[in-house]
Amino acid sequence: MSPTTQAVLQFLQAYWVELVCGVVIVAAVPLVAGYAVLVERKLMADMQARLGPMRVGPHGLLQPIADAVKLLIKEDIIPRDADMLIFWFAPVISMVAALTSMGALYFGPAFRVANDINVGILFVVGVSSLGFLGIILGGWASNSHYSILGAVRSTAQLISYETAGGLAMVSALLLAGTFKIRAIVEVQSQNQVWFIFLAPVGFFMYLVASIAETNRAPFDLPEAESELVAGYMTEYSGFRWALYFLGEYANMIVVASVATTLFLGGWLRPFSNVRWLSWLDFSPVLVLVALGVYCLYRAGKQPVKVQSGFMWAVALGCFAVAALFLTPWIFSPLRFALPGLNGAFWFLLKVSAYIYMFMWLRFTLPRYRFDQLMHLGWYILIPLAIVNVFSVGLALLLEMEFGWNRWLALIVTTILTLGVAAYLVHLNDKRGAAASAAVVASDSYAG
Amino acid sequence: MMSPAHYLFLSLALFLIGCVGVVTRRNVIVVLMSIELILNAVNINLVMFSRVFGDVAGQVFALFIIADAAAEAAVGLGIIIAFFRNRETVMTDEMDLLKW
Amino acid sequence: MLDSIVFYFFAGIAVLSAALMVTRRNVMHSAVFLVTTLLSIAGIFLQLRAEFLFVTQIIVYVGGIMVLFIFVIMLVRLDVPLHQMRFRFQRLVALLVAFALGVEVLVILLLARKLPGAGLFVQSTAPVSKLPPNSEELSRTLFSNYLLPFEIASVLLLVAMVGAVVMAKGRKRADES
Amino acid sequence: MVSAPDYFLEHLWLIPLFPLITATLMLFVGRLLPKSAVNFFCVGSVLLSFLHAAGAAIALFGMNPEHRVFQQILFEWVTPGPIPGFGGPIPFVADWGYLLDPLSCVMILVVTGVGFLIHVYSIGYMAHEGGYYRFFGYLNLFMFAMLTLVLANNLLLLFVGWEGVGLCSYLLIGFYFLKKSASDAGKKAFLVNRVGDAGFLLGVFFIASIFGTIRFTSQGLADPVAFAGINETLSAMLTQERLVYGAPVLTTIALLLFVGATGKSAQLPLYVWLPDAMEGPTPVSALIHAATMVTAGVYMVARTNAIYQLAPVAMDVVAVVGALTAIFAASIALVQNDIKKVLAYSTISQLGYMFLALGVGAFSAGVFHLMTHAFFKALLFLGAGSVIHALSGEQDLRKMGGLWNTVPNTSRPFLIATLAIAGIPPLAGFFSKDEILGQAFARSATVDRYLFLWIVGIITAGLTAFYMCRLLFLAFFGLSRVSPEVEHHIHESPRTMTVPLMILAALSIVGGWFALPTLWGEQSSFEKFLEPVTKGVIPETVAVKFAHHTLLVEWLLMGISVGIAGLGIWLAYKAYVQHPELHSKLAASWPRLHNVLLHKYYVDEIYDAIFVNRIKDLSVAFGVFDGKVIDGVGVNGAAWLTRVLSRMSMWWDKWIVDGLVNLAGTFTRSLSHPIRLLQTGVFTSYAVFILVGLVILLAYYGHHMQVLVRSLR
Repeated sequence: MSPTTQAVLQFLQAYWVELVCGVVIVAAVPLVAGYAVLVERKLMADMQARLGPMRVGPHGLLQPIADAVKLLIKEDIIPRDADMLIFWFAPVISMVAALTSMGALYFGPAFRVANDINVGILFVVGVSSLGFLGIILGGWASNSHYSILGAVRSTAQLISYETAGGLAMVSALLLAGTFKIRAIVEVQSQNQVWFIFLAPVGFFMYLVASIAETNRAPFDLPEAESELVAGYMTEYSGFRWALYFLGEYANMIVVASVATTLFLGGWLRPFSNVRWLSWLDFSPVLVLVALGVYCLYRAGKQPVKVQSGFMWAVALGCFAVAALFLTPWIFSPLRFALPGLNGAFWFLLKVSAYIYMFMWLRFTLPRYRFDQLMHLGWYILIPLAIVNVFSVGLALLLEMEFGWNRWLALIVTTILTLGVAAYLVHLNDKRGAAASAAVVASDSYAG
Repeated sequence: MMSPAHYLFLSLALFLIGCVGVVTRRNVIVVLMSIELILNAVNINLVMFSRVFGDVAGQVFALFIIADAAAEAAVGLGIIIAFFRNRETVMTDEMDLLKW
Repeated sequence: MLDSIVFYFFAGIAVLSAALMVTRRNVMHSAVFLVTTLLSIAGIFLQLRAEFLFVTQIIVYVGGIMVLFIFVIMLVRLDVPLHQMRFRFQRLVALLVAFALGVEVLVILLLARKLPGAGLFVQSTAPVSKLPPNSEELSRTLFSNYLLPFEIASVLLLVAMVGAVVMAKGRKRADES
Repeated sequence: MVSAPDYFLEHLWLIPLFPLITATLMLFVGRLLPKSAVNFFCVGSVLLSFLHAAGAAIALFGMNPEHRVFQQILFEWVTPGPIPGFGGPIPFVADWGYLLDPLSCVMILVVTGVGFLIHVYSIGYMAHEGGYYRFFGYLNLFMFAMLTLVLANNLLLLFVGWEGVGLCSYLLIGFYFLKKSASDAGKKAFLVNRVGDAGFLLGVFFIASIFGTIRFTSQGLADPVAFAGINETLSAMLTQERLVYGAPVLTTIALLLFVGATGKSAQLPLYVWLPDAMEGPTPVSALIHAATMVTAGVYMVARTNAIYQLAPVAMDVVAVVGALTAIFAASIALVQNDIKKVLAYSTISQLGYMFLALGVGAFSAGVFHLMTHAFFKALLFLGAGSVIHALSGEQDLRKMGGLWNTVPNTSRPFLIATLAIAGIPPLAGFFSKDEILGQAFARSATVDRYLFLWIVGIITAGLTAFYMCRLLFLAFFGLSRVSPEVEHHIHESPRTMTVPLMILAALSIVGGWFALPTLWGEQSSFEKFLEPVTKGVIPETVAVKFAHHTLLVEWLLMGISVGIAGLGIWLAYKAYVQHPELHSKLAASWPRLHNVLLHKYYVDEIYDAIFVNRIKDLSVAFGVFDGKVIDGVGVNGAAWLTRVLSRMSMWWDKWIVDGLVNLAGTFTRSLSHPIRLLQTGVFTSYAVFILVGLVILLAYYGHHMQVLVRSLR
């Protein structure tokens, strides 16, 4: 056979896992995004004492698919004065950025695209930060005031909060001592503690920053429909709009995964080193079985035959996956796959919990004013993040050089950080609204 | 098998393009961007040679150059904004206050 | 093999988009093409196994500097069509000079092939996992031998930040007062 | 711990200080103070200094009668230095010191006592006036100046007080400075006083250059030799025969000083300012222009009596001037209609009496009359003020009358004062005036030309009685001629005004009883008290001494003076109460004389014609000279010259200097033109230059490399 084919075969042999996982992810993200939308609407309905989508499929379970079809067959309008090239290009950028950044993530001990690269976390952050190039370019290209305003806003916001978020991550990275994602999780398992407990301030700052980075409420000013119709997406429709949408949700997944990896102990199950809790390894199976049983119960109540049938199908699917999780326990040769499966389960569980928190906050909190947003970013979060980095470094110094107990050191420094936080907030309150408006008018562009 | 020459030629090409941009474009922003391009061309060389000699110093200097580029971009753009506020233009051939 | 494929891919994108960047009329297009150039250069860094620089390139250049550029482009309202270049003569001179420069450098490079020590090769690639941890090495060197330059660079950045802020809002203050 | 009298003597300097402090207070922050505070400070300060004065007086009485002198030098004021004098330069020093001897003791008692009463009176009188604090500030400043004057231990310090009282009188006469007449009167007083002060100052210089000291006496000082006094120096010079009795120098000095006295005390040539000074508020007239300031001249002459006693010619001049002034002013006062004017002229004539006394050598009699006059004249003025107050500002006698019972608390004291000044025993005026007349008469025994003085004095006494009673009758008796609109709110003055009246009435009753011993032919105790001051430096000269005449003569003289006073009163009663139309008939029967008197002998007009207008003409001439010659030729000519010169230099600058500069400039520019073409200011072109440089560099480098490669082949 020719050397070229040989090379190709070699390549496939070397990188088949990467290829498979990549394909899976690229395929899965739209689906997940769609159902995330469904879940969000359901949640909103629940919190507002409504039912939410119920028509398409039982309990609107097929709603995402219907939406996807609608978006795909919708006419793709392009404004006359729009800048063709960029207008076409921009949504792709944001989507691609999100997907690419997923490339370096670990969704489980084995479930990853790129093998553990030196600068994994940095890669994720950097590439996901490319996403707003799409936003700003799209806003500029569609040549409309709403769009450009939304674009400028989102960019300013992103820059401001990326700084804070990055510094918040640094506190965890200091504790981990490496950029490698796998290594980070392993450090957490060796220390038998998640970094959220070691660096709580960092975690919460990263939470705020990540909400802002994903332009979600209460920081969803770039697409604040009450102010500028849909922000940078005003002129978009149909598939490009869908791309933006997917990019946003993919971004959410990315930040959630990063938070999980850094602070929530990645794919580790709770108390992973406690022997007598190892029965928790069965929890995926149990959960899936419970879900299936519930679906059967609901199937009995469905008015229409088709729908009850569908519920049956769902239940069977659940049982099937449960079985898949169960097989390693049965066939010892498959035992090697066990940690991978469990890890994936736990990881996705944490990620969804994180995203659930996003939604929860969105339905709970009112929207910020832009100058308030900028104020929070530049006058509280960034200084606080810097102080936090210093305090964590100080804690490590105390531990390594002066042999303090790590917990003691961290508690002391955390209290210090919180004091600074209280002072910053106090300062901010002292600033009058007018003054803040004036300050922000110049700062929102100084980003 | 890659030889340093490849990288040298690449960086040469980028460098020349950057030079042309600097001297021919009238828009200060584009000029600044061309300068960034030139800096990157230099970076390529540095990184390549650090790779060749297995010494990280080259990358260190590339890092410094990137930092410098950031600083330069920030200041340059600040100047541009201030200038635009005063003169409503960013064209190089209209920035001739130095002319006697 | 794979290495050279990657290199030519990125190099081609880099040169092409660089040329486009210089020649486009629309500034925003130039910016976009510069972004692609920078990204491909980052790719070349990665191909040279400088992961840290690769990420730094993406974060700092694409995530920071280019955003600034695009921002300024929006602020200074340059989507109005640009009128014709006025000084063709200088442009001609510039092109000639650049061309001469290129020729000279080419000549020098060709001559250099005959010098002793020429023809050394870039070490061939090992699988990524086997590589020395690039960022660790880099940071070790940076914080040991090059500590002072590092500090100076940080001061430089600080000064640049302050200067940028002052210049960008100095007129505003004048209005307020 | 000092005992009480010592305390008062040691703190003599406090007496002038109190009013000064409050005056400063008023003039700086008075505007901010309420009236009550102003009253408290100003009147209180005067009361304080009165108490101190009383204490000092008691302490003085406590001393041995031979040298009842207390002198106190606070600090050296004009540092010693040689001044040119006859016979080479002589050391001269003026110190800020206070001298308390019987004379100044009497003075400070009068000043502070009467002053205090008048302050109290002013509270009521000025209650409704603007500038309250200003008024009291001036008054206190005046008190300070007057006390400095009477307490001064040398002529220069006395002159300070002298000018100070002049200033205050100027300020207070012009107190209603919005009234043109008031401010004019103030200026007039000031200017007329300048004439006198010039003489006084000359006298002081003479004294300084001749005696080498201006300190009155060295008694009461630790080291009499070091601190020479005028009296001591004088006696020393006499004993050394360097001066003789009646030496022309002494006469000159005495006359010069007397010129000052005429200015300040309104004697004959220079009396014109005093009637106009009545423009000021009545308390001011009472305090300054009746009781205290105008007597400064008398005090000064009495103070320097040692010199006068050695200058008989000057003494005669003083006496004659005094006598003439007395009768002159009295005759004017006969027909005046403004109540205050009448009192002003009577003041002048009384001052004339005093100078008459001084002139005939009865210094103590003069001072005695000064004191009593201070009492009853102040009382008269205050009463007049009270009447004016009651009639809401009416001053014309023809619009008064019938006030006897409407303002009882004013009219009764006024009656007493009138009788006192008219010389009815046993009131104060009788004794003092009788003293003077007696002395004059006694002098005529030795020097017969003094008989004339005595006759003048007697006539004046009659006139005085007449016009004072005229004033009394017109004001208080007969039918009321008050204009109806004023009529219905005639009101008795408040207590603050009437109480001082009563006190002064009491004083003008008992004030003269010092002289009771004269009734049985002894020396009056007042004279005894003043003996140490008035005895002069050389008893055995022909200088005037206390005249002894028999008790019979004494009583005779008293009878005559009382009789003539009674005559005056009777005539007045006839002319103004019994036949109110009589006096107008009299005026009609001698119209020319009446006019002359009414117009005060046209003195003001004469002065205007002789001095004032001439001075005006002179100043006009000066003005013309200034405008034409100095401005025209001097200033404008200089300006013209400057213009011409500057035009020339401008031409030079423009064409020569600048021309050279521009030449250099054009030269440089033409040279640098090609380089300038490179400097486009467009930085892309600079970038091109950089690139060109790079090309050249690389070409050089490449060439060398080629050489290197060749060598390797």
